[in-house]
Amino acid sequence: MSLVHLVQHSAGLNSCLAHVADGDAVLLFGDGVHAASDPRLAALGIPVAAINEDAAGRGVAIVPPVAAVGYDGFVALVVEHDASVTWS
Amino acid sequence: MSLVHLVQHSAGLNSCLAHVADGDAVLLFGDGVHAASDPRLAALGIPVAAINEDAAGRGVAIVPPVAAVGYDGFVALVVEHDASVTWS
Amino acid sequence: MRIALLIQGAPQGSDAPAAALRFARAALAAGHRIHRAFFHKDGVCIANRFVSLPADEPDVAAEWLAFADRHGVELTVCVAAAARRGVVDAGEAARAGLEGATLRAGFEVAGLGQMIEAMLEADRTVTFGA
Amino acid sequence: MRIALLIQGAPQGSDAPAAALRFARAALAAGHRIHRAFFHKDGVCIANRFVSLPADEPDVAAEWLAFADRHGVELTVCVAAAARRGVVDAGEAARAGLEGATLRAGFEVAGLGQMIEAMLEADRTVTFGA
Amino acid sequence: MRSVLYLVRRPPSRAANESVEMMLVSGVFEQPASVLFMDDGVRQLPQRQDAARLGRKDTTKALGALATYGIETLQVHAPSAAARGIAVADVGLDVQWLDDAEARTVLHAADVVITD
Amino acid sequence: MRSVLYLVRRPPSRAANESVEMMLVSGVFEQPASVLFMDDGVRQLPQRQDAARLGRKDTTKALGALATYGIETLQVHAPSAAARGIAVADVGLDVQWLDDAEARTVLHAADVVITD
Repeated sequence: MSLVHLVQHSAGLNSCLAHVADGDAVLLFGDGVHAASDPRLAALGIPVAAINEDAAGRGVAIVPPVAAVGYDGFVALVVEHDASVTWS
Repeated sequence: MSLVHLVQHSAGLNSCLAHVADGDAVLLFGDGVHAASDPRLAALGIPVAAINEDAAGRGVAIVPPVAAVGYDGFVALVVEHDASVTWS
Repeated sequence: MRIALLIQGAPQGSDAPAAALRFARAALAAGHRIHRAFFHKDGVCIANRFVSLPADEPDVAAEWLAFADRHGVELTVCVAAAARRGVVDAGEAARAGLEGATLRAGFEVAGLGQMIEAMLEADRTVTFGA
Repeated sequence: MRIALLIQGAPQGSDAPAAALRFARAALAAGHRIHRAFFHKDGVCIANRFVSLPADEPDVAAEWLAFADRHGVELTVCVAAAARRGVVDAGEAARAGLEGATLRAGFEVAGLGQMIEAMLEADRTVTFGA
Repeated sequence: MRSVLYLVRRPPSRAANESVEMMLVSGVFEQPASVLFMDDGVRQLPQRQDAARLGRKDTTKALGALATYGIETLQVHAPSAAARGIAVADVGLDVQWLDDAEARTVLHAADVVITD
Repeated sequence: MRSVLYLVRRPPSRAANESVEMMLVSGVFEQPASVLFMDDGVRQLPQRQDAARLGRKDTTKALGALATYGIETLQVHAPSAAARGIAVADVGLDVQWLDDAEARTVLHAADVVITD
């Protein structure tokens, strides 16, 4: 089954990265957006997104390969994948 | 002035280590005792202690160079140094 | 889809309840349904009616209540977690030998079984951590 | 020596109040004095009188109160942090338009100035974080 | 019935005990449920803990009760344990040790994943 | 009068704003006070933040008020900022940038160190 990995704190990214699989996606939200510039995201091979309002609220820039999405994108990712895992 | 570094969470040790000076001491308490086996403590060159009841409560062993102390030792370290910094 | 939300962080210590609310709004806008919003651990602190915020600080609890009222979403706080944090209805308070109540109107207390049921019935469950 | 304590963690979410109490006991045993124990941020949650714990869970608030009573230590919670978390005395509640009070007897609410004063007067100040 | 995986990533604490409460209720519902300890969550496993000295309930006792409530599959992410110096002999509970690939499989097999 | 150093190590949050409240009161007492941002605490400094969108007060505004209250020395642990991609240009406040050795000196110069 496919998972969307919801990274709520930047420290959660470390664990998340070891457990992703093909078909998964990663979403950075809340303090998780601080991980948006992590170089490991580029090599991940699965889609990575970050919530733009959470990033703007923290003065964080979202740059490719991370896609900027709204909470509608958050909902879409949850719906499109079989389950979600929160890494807080 | 001398400082006693009170490491309350094991993650706090990273920052603590970069800021110790001669005459300082390090005390691991609470969840900080999980850092008791960190190999960097041996090379620190200042005294390092951990609270034995906090370690026992978490199933953590205190081994040299870390000294096992009680809360009386915590008080003594606070009194003997000019100030304390909590790394939580 | 029916989506259940598990919220574990308090309004003061965490962005969890605010983020969960933004998620819930977006879910409804996309035609989904919030099956239940369940507050556990420190998350129950949202339901303390004695909370009094400075005028320039947003009241996430009030925003959740307005949303729930408008869209018929149930806001449930874990009875055990709430009791540990001083959030009790009159019945719980009386059982503990106390007079009064601290639960804010619009929130209901219930056991963890309600969350398990919601999880079983919903198509998706999303955790908002502390 | 006079030692001031700043406690920022809640009993449910942190070991801070329990660790601070063990420290305070040891300090007195060694002939020192606890100048004040000041609860800030989530630490104020210790003073909610509606907290109701299962019988097998220790009541850190009660232990702090017994200690403070026996040794004449003042337990102060930050009034602003407490209001945000629903911990209010009757006066604070009335000002917010609420009837009742949630502050546990034995704790007093005061402004942050009390902590600054304690810090200035004490020989040592120890922070117990969240 | 939808299966649930409880992912435990935090060290022992009062809040950790509340996660165990949720697992117990999950078991009452006869929901297929399992637990995976990872990261600092593996610190909940050593049986030598003496939590009463810290003024809180012993999590390991509650974890030991899980099997009675129908949650028999306790799994440990072995690399997390190794990184924290926790060995097989330290863990009194009946657990399965998983490597990275196995943990990934377990994580992707549940209908619902609840984190702590 | 005993000097105090406020050591800020956590990212912006409501609790971070409560630390700033304490600094403001400290200033009222005319206590010699300074602030050192380190680790994730440096995340409080970028001025582009739009915290209202997150449903909380903007910490940077309160930090900007510190000087008015007599706390004029805001210091940043430069290695912490660099590790998080925060540059001098991102910080609108008037701050001093410290290297490891300078931060160590500042930390050891205060009579009291309060952490967040």
